[in-house]
Parts: sequence; C-alpha cells; structure tokens
Amino acid sequence: MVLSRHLDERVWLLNRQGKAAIAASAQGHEAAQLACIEATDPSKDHYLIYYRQFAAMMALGTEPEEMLRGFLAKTDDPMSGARQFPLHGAHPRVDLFNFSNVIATQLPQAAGVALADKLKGSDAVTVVFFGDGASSQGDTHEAMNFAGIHKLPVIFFCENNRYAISVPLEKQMGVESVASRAVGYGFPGVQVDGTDVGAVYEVTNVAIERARAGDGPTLIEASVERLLPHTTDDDHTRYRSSEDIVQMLNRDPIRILAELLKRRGQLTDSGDEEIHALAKKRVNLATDTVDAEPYPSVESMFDHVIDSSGGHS
Amino acid sequence: MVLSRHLDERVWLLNRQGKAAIAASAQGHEAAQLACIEATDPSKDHYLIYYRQFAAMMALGTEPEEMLRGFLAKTDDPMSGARQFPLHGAHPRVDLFNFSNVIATQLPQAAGVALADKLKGSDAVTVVFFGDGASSQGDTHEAMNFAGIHKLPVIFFCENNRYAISVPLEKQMGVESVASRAVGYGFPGVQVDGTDVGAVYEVTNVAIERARAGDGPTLIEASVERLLPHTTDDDHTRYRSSEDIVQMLNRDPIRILAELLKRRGQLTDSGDEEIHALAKKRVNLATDTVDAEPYPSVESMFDHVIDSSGGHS
Amino acid sequence: MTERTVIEAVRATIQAEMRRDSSVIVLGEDVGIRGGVFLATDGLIDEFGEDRVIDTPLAESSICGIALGAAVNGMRPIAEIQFADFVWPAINQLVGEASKVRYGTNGVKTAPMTVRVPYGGGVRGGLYHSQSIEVLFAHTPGLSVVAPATPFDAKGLLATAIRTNDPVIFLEHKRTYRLVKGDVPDADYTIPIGKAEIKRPGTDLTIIAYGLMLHYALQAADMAAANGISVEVLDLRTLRPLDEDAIVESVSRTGKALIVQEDTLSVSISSEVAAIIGERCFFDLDGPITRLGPPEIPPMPFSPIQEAAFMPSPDKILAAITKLAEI
Amino acid sequence: MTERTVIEAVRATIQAEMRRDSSVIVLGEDVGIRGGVFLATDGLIDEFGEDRVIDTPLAESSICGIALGAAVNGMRPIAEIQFADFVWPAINQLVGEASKVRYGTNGVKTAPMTVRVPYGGGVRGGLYHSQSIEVLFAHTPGLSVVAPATPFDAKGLLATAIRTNDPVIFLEHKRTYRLVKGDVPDADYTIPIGKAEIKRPGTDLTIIAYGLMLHYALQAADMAAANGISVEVLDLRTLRPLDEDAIVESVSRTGKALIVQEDTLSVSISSEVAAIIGERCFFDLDGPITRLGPPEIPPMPFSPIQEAAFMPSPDKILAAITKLAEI
Ligand SMILES: Cc1ncc(C[n+]2csc(CCOP(=O)(O)OP(=O)(O)O)c2C)c(N)n1
Ligand SMILES: Cc1ncc(C[n+]2csc(CCOP(=O)(O)OP(=O)(O)O)c2C)c(N)n1
Ligand SMILES: [Mg+2]
Ligand SMILES: [Mg+2]
Repeated sequence: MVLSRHLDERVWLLNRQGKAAIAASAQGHEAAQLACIEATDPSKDHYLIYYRQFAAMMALGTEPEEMLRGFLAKTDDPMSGARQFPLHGAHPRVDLFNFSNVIATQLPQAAGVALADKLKGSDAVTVVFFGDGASSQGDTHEAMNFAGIHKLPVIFFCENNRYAISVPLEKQMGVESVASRAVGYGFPGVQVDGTDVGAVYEVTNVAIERARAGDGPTLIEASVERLLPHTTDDDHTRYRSSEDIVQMLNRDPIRILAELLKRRGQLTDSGDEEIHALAKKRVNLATDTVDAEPYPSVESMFDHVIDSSGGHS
Repeated sequence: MVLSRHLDERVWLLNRQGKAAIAASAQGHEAAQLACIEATDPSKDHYLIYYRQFAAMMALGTEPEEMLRGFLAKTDDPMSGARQFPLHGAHPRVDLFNFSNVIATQLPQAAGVALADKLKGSDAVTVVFFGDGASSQGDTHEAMNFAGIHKLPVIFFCENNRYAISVPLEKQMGVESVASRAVGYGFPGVQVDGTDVGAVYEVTNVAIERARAGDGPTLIEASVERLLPHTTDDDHTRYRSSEDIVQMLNRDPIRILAELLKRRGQLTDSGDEEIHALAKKRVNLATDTVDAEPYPSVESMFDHVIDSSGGHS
Repeated sequence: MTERTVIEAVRATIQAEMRRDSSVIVLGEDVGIRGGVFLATDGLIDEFGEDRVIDTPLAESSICGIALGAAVNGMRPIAEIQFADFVWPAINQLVGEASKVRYGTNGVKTAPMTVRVPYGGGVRGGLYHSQSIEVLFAHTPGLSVVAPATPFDAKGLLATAIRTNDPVIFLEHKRTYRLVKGDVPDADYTIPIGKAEIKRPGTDLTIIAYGLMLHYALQAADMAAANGISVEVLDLRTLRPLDEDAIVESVSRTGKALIVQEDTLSVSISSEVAAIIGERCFFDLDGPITRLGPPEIPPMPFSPIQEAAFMPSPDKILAAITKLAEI
Repeated sequence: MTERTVIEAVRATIQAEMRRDSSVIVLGEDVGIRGGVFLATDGLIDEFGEDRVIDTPLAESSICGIALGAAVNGMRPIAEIQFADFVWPAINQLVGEASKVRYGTNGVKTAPMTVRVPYGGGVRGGLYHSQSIEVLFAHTPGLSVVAPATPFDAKGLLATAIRTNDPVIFLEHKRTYRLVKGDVPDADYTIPIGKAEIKRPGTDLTIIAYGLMLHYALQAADMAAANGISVEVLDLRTLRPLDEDAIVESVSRTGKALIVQEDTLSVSISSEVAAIIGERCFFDLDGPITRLGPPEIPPMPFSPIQEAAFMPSPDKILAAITKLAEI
C-alpha cells in the first residue's frame, strides 16, 4: 500500500516533468483495492480492472518497473507494449486485463469470462472493478442482469468516490447507493467503507465464497475518496468545495491504517518511517532503471492486428 | 376495447390473406392500455408507444380506417405514410409516436421529452410503453436513472406478458418483477394486474398526479397475457407449453371485464352481443373503405429525408 | 453433396462446428427452443443443451460483450444478432472493444468470436428490418467481415469464421435465406477469408457485387449476354479485407467496372472498391468507374411499391451494363 | 474581428446561440461547472443555469436519446460526447433513431439537435482517445456531418448546425483546438452545410482534406510550391453531404487528385471522394486517384514514436505530391 502510494506519487511527478503523458491515481482507493485482491486467488481468478487500479495491479504482483514502463511508454510495458494508456492491455502473468478506456465495457465482458468458467466447470471467480460513474452505463445494467440470471461467479466491485470526473453523485443517480441496485438483479449488494481494509476483506471474502460455491454474483460498493484530481489533466478545485476537499483528505486510507496499527501497538513511528523510506528507495531504483530503457520501434506497431498465422484453430 | 379486439383480429385475417405483411397483436393487453390512457390527458400528454400498442392507439382516437392503412401500407397511413411498419411513425393529432422497431430506444427519448416539458414549465406528462423484454436493455436503465435524478414527469409503463418473443421471464431476469428495479432509481415501482381496468386506472392516476405535481417518475408494471403468438410470423406452440397457453387464455381481459360487468348487472348477454355486432360492423366498413384506397406513389419516397427548406430556424 | 438453402447451410455448419469443438457456443435472442427467428439454430438446444445454446435477454450490447468475455476465456462463441438493424447497440463492444483486443494487449489476448448478422432488404422489412450495416465493420482494423451469397460459400466461410482466432462479423442476407439454393458438400471444408471469386467470367466489363446483389448481377449478366455483351461477375464474399488483387485483375482485364450495391452508396463498400480501381487500374480503364445503388434515402420503405423502386434490380443493372458497354 | 483558437470559437458560438434562442440547451458529461474537459462550455452554467447546461450521468446512449426526445419536444439540444471514442454506445440513438425521425414520421416530427464530437489524434491519446468516427455518420441518410478545420469555419458551421432542423454531427478535431488560430468576426454569420472551400488555389494537382489534415496539406503545398509544384487544397468542411461539384470542378481542372486523411482509409470519406472522382472526372484525369492515410492498424498507438509514424505528416504529403506530380 505504501509502495503503491509512493510510486503513484512518482508517476504524477513524472507527468509534471513531461515524461508521463497522463496518469490517473489510485490515491485514496488503495485500501479497497488491496483488501479486495487479498481475498481472491490470483492463480486462477480473473481481474477486469479500470484505469484507477494502480494499487490492485501492484497487489497482483506487478513490479514497480513494470508499472512505470506503462506510464513512460517504454517498449517493455507489460500490458500493451506502449500501445495503450498505462494500465490498459493484459497482464503477462496473472489474468488481469483492461481492454479499453471506455467506461463500463468491462462489465459484460466480465460476465462472459465468468460464463466461460461456469461452462468449463472451473471454480475461478471473476472480479470486475468500476467506478460510480460506470454505474450509469447501460452495459452495467445488462451485465448485472445476465450475471443474476445465470448466477455467474462474478464480483462487481464498485469504487464509489462520489465523482465521475466533476459530476457529483447526486447528478449521477437519484439514490444514495449503487449497491441498492443489486436487489433488482437477484443478488446481494453490500456497502462497505473502502478505507477499512478489514471490512473490505471480509465482504469480499464472503462474496468470493458465494461465487465459488455457485451461488452467484455479489455487488460490493466500497466508499472511497479520490484524493487527487481525476487525472493529471484535471484540476478538482474547479468543482470541489474546499470543505469537501478537507473532509476527503481525512479519509486517506494509508493514514487511517497507520493510525489504527499504531493505536494497536502494531506499528511504531520509526517503523512507519522505515516503510516509507524503503518504498521511496524502491521507487527511485525503478525510476532510474526504466528511465534508461528503450522506446518501442516503429516496426512493432504493425504486429498483432489480426492473427498473422491465418487465424485458424 | 371490443372494437380494438375485433379490428386486431381482422388485421390477423388480412395477414393470412396476404394483404398485411406483418402484425403484432394487443390481444390480452387491451385492458392495461386503455385504462392507462384513460388516466391521462391526450390534449397535452405525450405517448411513446411500441408496436403492441394497438388498443392504446385506438383509445387515443385513432379511427379503424387509420389503423388499417398502416397494416395495408396505404398512402394515407397516418403514422408514416407506409414508410414504416404499422404503428410506427407519429400521429397527426395526438402527441403519440414510435420512431423505430428497436426495442427500448423510446425510453431515453421519453426522458428527453419530459425534460423539455420541465424546462418549459409545462405540466404535461410523458407516458412511455414497453415490454418485459425491453427492461433488459441498457437504454432502459439509463432512461430511468436520468428520470430519477431530475424527477421528470414520466411514467414508465411496462406491459409484462412474461415473454420476449420466446424467451420466458426467468431467462430475462433474475428477479420476479420489473417494478422492483424502481428503488434503484429513487422512484416508486408498482405491480398491477393488467387485466383489471380499475386497478390499472387507479395506479396510473396516482402516477399522473405525482408527475404533474413535479414529484417525478413512476414505474408501473402491468401483468398481462400475450394471447397470440409474438407476431403473425411466429408460432408460440413451439415454445409455450399447453398448460401455459390454457392458463393464459383464462386471463383474457375482455372476458374478465364482461363477466365482471355481468356479475354486477351492468351488462346483459344481449347487450354484450350487440356491442360485438356493432364492432364487427364498424370493422367491416373500415376494411372495405381502406381496401379500395391507393398505395403511395414511388415519388413520395424521396420526401422528408432532411429539411428541404435548407433547414434553418 | 446435398442441395441446401442458405439458411440450411448456416444451420448445418453451426451444428457441425459445435460437434467438432466443444468450446463453440451459441448465444442470442430466441436461439434456444425457438431455434432463432430464421431457424438458424433450430434443434441445436436439443442436441447441445442450454449450456451451449443460450437464450439471452434482449440486450445486444451485452450479447456481444459476453461473447467477447467468453472468447478471451477459452470459448468460441457464435453470437446472433436477430436483425442487423439491432446491431447498433452493440457497436461499442464490437468496433470499440473486440476489434482491438489482440492489438491493444500486444497479442496477449485474442477474441475468437463470430457475430452472425442477418441483414438486407427486399423482405418488406421497412426502415428497421432491412438495413445493411457493413460499412463501419468493414472500415475497422482488427475485424474481418464476411458476406457470402450462396449456400456453398456460407458453409465454407462460416466454418472458417468460427475457427478464426479473431472476431468475424458474418453477414447473412435475409432475402437469400430461402431464395438461394445450391449444392453443398457434406464433408468439412473451409473457404479463406479475404478471397473474392469470379462467379461468371466475361470480357467486356466487370460487375463487382456481394450478397443479394450478386444474384441480381448474375441475372443481369445473362440478359446482357443475349445482347452480345460479355459481363464478368466478381463476388467479393469478404468485405474486410477486400480482395484487392482480384478486383484489380478482373477490371484491368475487362477495362470497365460496375459496382452494384444494395446499401447506401455514400461512404460504403462500393466507394472503397471504386477507390481501389481508381488508384490501381487507372492506366487500364476504358470508362468511368460506375456505381449502381439505391437512392440516398433511409433504407428502405415498408410500402412494397416503394421498396421495389428502392432496390437495385436485374433490369436496372442491365441498363447500367448497357450504358457502360456503349462508352 | 477577434483572433480565436478553434475551441474559443466553439465556446463563443455556443454562448451566442444560447443567448439568441432560449430553446438551445447543452448536455453532456462535465459540461457544467467543469466547463467540459476541453472547456468548450466553460462559464455557460454561470450564465444560463443548471436547467440549460446539464451535467449528465456517464451514459452516452441516453445523452443522445434524451437530446433526441427534447429536440422533438421543442428544444434545440447540443449534446457533447466527451471524446469521439465514446460515441459508440450512442450509435443506436444517432444512426438508428435520430437520422430517421423526419423520414420515418413522414415529416411530422423533426429532431433539431447537434452532437458535438471531439475527435482525432496526434494528442497522445492512444487507442481510445484518438479515434476518427466519421465514416458511419457520413454514410447515413438523414444526418449531416460537419468537420470544420479553422476557427472561422467552426463558428459559421456550428451556428448553422444549431439552427438546422435536423440532426447534425459536429466534429471538432482535438489537435486543432488550441493549435489553430484565426480571425473570427464578432458578428453573427453562418456557413451552409454541404459546401467545400478551396483554401489554397493551384493548378498542378488537387489535395482534398478536412480537419487536422487540411493544415498539414497546406504546409505540404507551401513546401511543394518551393519545388515549383502548384497545389490546390480543397477543404471538404462537410462530410455529409459531400460537395461533389466542388470536388469535380477542382479535380477536372487540375487533372490529378490526392486525398489525405487521418482516418483509416478502407471504406472511408477518402473512398467516397475517390469514387466520385472516378465516376465524374474520368475523362479529365491525368493520373491515378491517389490516397494518403495511416496504415491499416487500429488508430493509434500511445507510444509517441509510433503515433508520429502512424499519422500522415506534411513531409509524407509532400512525398505523395511529388510522386503524383511526376506522373
Ligand atoms: C464511455 C465513456 N464515456 C466517457 C469517458 C470519459 N471519462 C473517463 S473517466 C470518466 C469518469 C469516470 O468516473 P467513475 O466511473 O466514477 O471512475 P473514477 O474515475 O471516479 O474512479 C469519464 C467521464 C470514458 N472514458 N468512457
Ligand atoms: C434492439 C432489438 N432487439 C431485438 C428486436 C427483435 N424483437 C422484436 S420484439 C422482441 C421481443 C420484445 O419483447 P417485449 O419487450 O417483452 O415485448 P412484447 O412483444 O412481449 O410485448 C424482439 C426480441 C428488436 N426489435 N429490437
Ligand atoms: Mg468516481
Ligand atoms: Mg413481453
């Protein structure tokens, strides 16, 4: 979590330096992402992420160098070879992917992935991440409806940070909670404090067990804060009040967790500092390494448009 | 209701005679449609219908001749001049329209119509009709969500006949009722027996008052029976069990209403027969009239592609 | 060898592919017990069960999105869009997503899926059961688009489509379904995507067509032959990638090209074929590159009189042949 | 007269039209207090309020469907699609529905709506913030498609679009937003839809382009002039209906045509322009109808090196000019 935070901060710095074209940050979402992943089994489960899944990708074993290659558009970007925005493409080691920037397309795709597992008799679970903004899309409805009918092993994990770029929740929906929609599809919808690692782990665990047992989907809505503007191209002081910003900063999951551990005596101040120092060092190392790496060749952009073998099974 | 039924039957006959290319029937849906319309004000309200709205169109004052012109593709088809399937296009006298055969597109359109009324300060209400099948479409979700946010004066009137062509309800949704989804949008959802004119009138009336008062949308789900196959191109014995068909026939709203009125002493057997005889006569007259009418010219197919005036306001 | 209609060839091929490969599944509206509104999947649910023949809710975007998800997880889905006119809600999942899966993941993921789309008019379908929808798909890198016109081609190309490791849009002209019959080998065979075929050789001019228009072109060519004009008819069969070499070879030889199309001409397959000819056959051309299609109005009126006036016909094609031959 | 960028011209025009006609409303994602991600609607919510400047949920199909419904009930909505890449979910409401409202109701209903779509690449947008999406719209009867390349044209055409009684797809090239500046009259004026414009006269060959490519073509024409080649540059400005007469007039005069396009060439605007030339200029042509565009791969890589290699550039255009001039 701390490493993810430091690397995330570094990426914004690299953007300000003109090295990274664009970045969306997971700052504020880390606890939700990490705790959710913790309850899953990366050796068989599937993860359909979206652009804000920085911490989730790290939790799934992506190295800092690999993360940076995406942002710096280096040839060895593991997700897409620098064809796509950072975090887009498919992971080489775990079944984590994010085909596009187009909001909510991943939800029907997740239902399809889960359908295939059901047909294969696999007990793998598909976790699909999305924001509150994505909940407005027709695809979200269609995906949940289908998953409900077929009791598919899929977890709809909504990171509700109350904003779709600048559009606040009350302009996105006539209700308070995304989770309230689950009743309309015939499966449980749960709201959880997304800054609370324990709570998120618990509800995800229940959902995973339910899914593996063949009992169908769960919609989890984790309330989180988007600590930074939407992306490096945004300035949220244009549309967030200063009270909103102050309150939001109080819900930083890293501070919350550190304070909790300290209260419990599981973390000392110096231990905390050491963790941060180590993370910083790791980030520096990765930055130096990746900075020196090559960019993709022009020729490689012609690869993989369609199956060059002629494409027959 | 009786006239609608007889004319509807005639249309199927005309199809069997090779005169009407295709027909979808409202048989079984009549009570729901008529009672709903009865609670509205055709002088100002808007109606976005779909292909099964035969009875609704008649309740809104469409003459039998006008109905038949659509089915027989005659030049004076009031809705589209025979450019479209019957019941598609726009009505010349009331604000009733149905732009396309594409299921559920009318729901966002209805939200837009209602938005315009809200901006204009009009107290008109928009009624949009759709089937259970349409409830699965993304557009339905998006429309209800928007209408809920802006508390738009729109009534979502679902005629749930438990089939989307051959697909039964349990393959369309993981829940029992479409109305249950309304809670996810922040407005009331009501289930009503669509063979019961009084009940439908009641719930629609409440919804209309709510909408006119600026309190927002209502989702009404009327359970009805599709007494005939999906269209004249369909054969429902391929996919409906004989018990299902027998049970369904017991829910014929015309029989139910006639029996109720007779039980109450408000209708005699001979009175009933007379109504049917009159309706048949009217239908015969209309058929003869329209049969003799001309088909559209080839030249007229070039009209109204875009504003021929150059299109400036 | 069995004589089959186009729809019978389609059905038999789906069945054969499902027997051949257990990862082939079918999904769409009414594809189960109803067997599809055109009966392309008739009986399949009895043989393969509800798991592999899935009646979906009425929601095209998710039909294609689910097919895509299943495809990247080991299945070979065949999604059916009930009528081409209803494919628009699924454009985002097909053109936006499926086309770029392989490219956008740098080859890590692939989407072996076939989307069957019954299209075209002349069936009293009016504005919303007659549309041709090939343009955008044929424009999009990463997709293949196939449009067979005969039962033989339908079988060979559908087998290829299903076995292809990338998304294929498979267009079936509704009017040909029962109208067009032909001998189809019972044995397994495939036809490569991207290969046009000369369906009738000739020397004076080349007609380029696909789908229903192929048959009208062949009829017109017969009539022209009676007038001493020798017409070659090239069936495109695949709309992406176009078989540029076949087009260039034929037109360079005959010196004249007439492109016949049911779809609106503006910005269409016919435009691309004309552009290929204008660039690559320029020095061999003996006459203007000619196109014949419907008027530029929404396709197509429900009125039978107007529908007939809207559609290109053998007679209209013959007139265009005669005019071009005289230049 | 004020010097403005393209985006400033767009913003000022929306504001002027909203002042002129109270039925003009704006809706889309982030168009309110955020002013749109490109600031095309910056400040409008302050002047016109939340009723007329509506921040919608993230749902493009309904943005367009709601605009359509409002349009048939007396409003003149301007819907903003945040990036062209996200217009695919709305195809059904635009191509399927809006295009046929007037036709399908036999003229009883009309849909005076404008859909603003920021499109195009060269902005490090990768596969999903760089797309060109004009093809399907330009193919569809009932729609008008406009693609201005200068601040002057943006103002005149946007005013026309908003006042038009039918749906207009208004394409704004993202790369031109701040890059391209020009004098814009402060007074009200309109430019008719369907009229191309010669942006640079010449005699040896005609380049036909629109959007960002217009500017690259003008640069290449300048470079060619230094080599003694006189290039005419025709700006299409409207993609549906194409100004066929202007294309034919220019190419017939110069005898050679080079069509330059950022969008994938296959089945595109460039194809249609080539087809028009191949049919109507055949007897005046002195060389093959030539097209220059990107490679047939998904547009376009995020990698800056690959993005640059993907895009047509003034240098590549110059090379094509030189080659064609030598024939
Ligand atoms: C279909 C689509 N429309 C618009 C956009 C532009 N866009 C990118 S992110 C975003 C907001 C998403 O908000 P949310 O889903 O809440 O995710 P968050 O960024 O808050 O985590 C928008 C509108 C997009 N990517 N896709
Ligand atoms: C988008 C779309 N997909 C498919 C169809 C084909 N189709 C026509 S009616 C229908 C079933 C509709 O069922 P429902 O909404 O329940 O209405 P009902 O006919 O039962 O009244 C289908 C699948 C269509 N018209 N539009
Ligand atoms: Mg959000
Ligand atoms: Mg139904």
